[in-house]
Amino acid sequence: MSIRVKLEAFEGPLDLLLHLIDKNKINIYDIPIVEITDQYLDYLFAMQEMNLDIASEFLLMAANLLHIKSRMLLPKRKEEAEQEEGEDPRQELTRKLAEYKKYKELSFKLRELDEEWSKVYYKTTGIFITEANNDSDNYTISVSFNDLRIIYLELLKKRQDKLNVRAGEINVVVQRDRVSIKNKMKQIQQILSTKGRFIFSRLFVKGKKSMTEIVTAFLAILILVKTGKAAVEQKRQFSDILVVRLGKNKDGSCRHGE
Amino acid sequence: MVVADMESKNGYDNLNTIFLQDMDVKDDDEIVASVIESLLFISGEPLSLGKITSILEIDKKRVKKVIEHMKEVYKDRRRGIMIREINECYLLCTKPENHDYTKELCQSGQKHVLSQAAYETLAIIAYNKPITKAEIDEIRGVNSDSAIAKLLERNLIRKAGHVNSPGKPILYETTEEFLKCFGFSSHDALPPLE
Amino acid sequence: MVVADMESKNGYDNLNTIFLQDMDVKDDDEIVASVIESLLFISGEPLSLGKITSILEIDKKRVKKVIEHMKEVYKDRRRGIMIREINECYLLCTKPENHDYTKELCQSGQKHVLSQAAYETLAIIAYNKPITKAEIDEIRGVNSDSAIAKLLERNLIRKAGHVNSPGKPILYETTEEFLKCFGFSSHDALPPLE
Repeated sequence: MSIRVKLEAFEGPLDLLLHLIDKNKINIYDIPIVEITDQYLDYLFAMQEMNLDIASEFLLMAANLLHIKSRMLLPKRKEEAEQEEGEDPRQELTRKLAEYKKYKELSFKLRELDEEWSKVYYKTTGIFITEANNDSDNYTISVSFNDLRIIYLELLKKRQDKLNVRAGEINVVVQRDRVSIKNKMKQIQQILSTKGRFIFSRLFVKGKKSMTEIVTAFLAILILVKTGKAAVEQKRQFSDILVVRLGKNKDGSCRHGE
Repeated sequence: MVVADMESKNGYDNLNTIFLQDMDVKDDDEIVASVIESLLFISGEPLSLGKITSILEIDKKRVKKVIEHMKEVYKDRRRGIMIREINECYLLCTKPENHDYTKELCQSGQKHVLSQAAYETLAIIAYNKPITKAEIDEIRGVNSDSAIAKLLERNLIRKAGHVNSPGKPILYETTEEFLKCFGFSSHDALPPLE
Repeated sequence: MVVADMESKNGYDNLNTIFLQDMDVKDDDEIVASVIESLLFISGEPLSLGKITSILEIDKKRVKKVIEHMKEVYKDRRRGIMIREINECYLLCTKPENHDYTKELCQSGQKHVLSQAAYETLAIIAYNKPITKAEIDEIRGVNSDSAIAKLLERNLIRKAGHVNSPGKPILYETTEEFLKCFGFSSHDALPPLE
């Protein structure tokens, strides 16, 4: 069983040869080619017996080993031996093995680095800044909360009576249903003094648009129109009524709407 | 394993020296600080005290103490980030005084801009939450539909139930994202109106 | 900027004290460090030296010097993040020694382990780029098709043109993702072969 696992684990013929060299504690630059070839073939036979698919590279290497072995065993002619001085038939194999061994070791190093650096995390999301709006709606400004506070205070000044100052009292505010013509007039005038004009239907809080309130507001506007403080425009029957300011501003100037 | 046999080589950011450090959170506040910085760095969302505590497996008081200390350390002007606290949640953000530079990185796509209408609406909700759209409209004197939609989309406000009255109008309130964007640690920390 | 006008109020995380600092990058390396930390913090991608330099409007040499100093400072064990350099680009990441804790925030899911064949192929490409598949096969003594496919899929290698010879074989080279995943600051930083 263990030999099978081993066989499947070899990356290729060079890997198998390196394993044999390592196992036999052989110097890669002086490979006992006969022994190594025999052992290599034993492995291939074992693979064959186990019906493992032997990659063609393994067979090619086997042929190569046998060729080297034959060259080593054949007696050389004298002049040939002189000519080939230093050119060992194993040389090419040794070079290949050394080269492969180098990268095999580097691959272990890479595996180690991969493992270590996978412990590092990078920031992906969560920028402190909100996204931009790409809509064309109005102009855009960049503000701090203090600006928001100022924006709010300005609104507050303009529309003081409209505000429930403390959070939590909302239910009381919403359910407030007491309306008088006088209050409504005051409210409408306030809106007119800041906005210059408004659409009648916008005067009401949707949830509490009671008949009393609509009637009261309508009466208030009629009085304002009658006293020359406001004018009403309606483009078509049943369309929204536009209420427009008439008369003087605080600074004495006179204008019609905005 | 083979890896263990590899000898030290130059050229890879001295990771090995870093690995030599022994890690024990149990008795070292410095390591607790280091881990908290790591956690806050990778967490996109504000990280709750509870979550930090459960990861570190030390008690809340100690985590809080270390974070308070870290906040002080971050004040060093060499630092470009700081810890923000929002409702017992923590997150890292850039220092506002570097805005002139950071904004250049965040140009298209990430600028901090809303319409005037949206800011007005946001201010009203922040000071009057929970509040209905009708009331917002009333204060602003104009319809705030699109501003509210924008703020909801940006997660700066959220629905906070209904008023128990005809039509059941929706109530709105500001979110933690709002606190985060405007630099508050809780809703109680809003600047007083007057 | 609007922010500068903020008067002192409680509740904004002592933002005001920070604003009191005078900002002038021109003559203060501490502020340069702070801005760089801010920039690296917001940038998801590795930030190039050129980009940092153009935002700060100071010279490259000074930016590099400050970053080198920052790298040293980040080694403090109280710090949970560090600066990585990849091809003259910089980015922040968590310290690996905090992994036991950071991994709990990052559902890393399946481990993306490569095969031995893939590591061998990667090593060969890293040291011989650009290189053809035939040359890789020659060194490994075996076909490397599936290893190359896997590495391409992981974006660790990429095609780098063709050899101008019959069949126009494709050349492969390692990517920046390779540098990032394996902790190298540049291709020159690979450990020497012998």
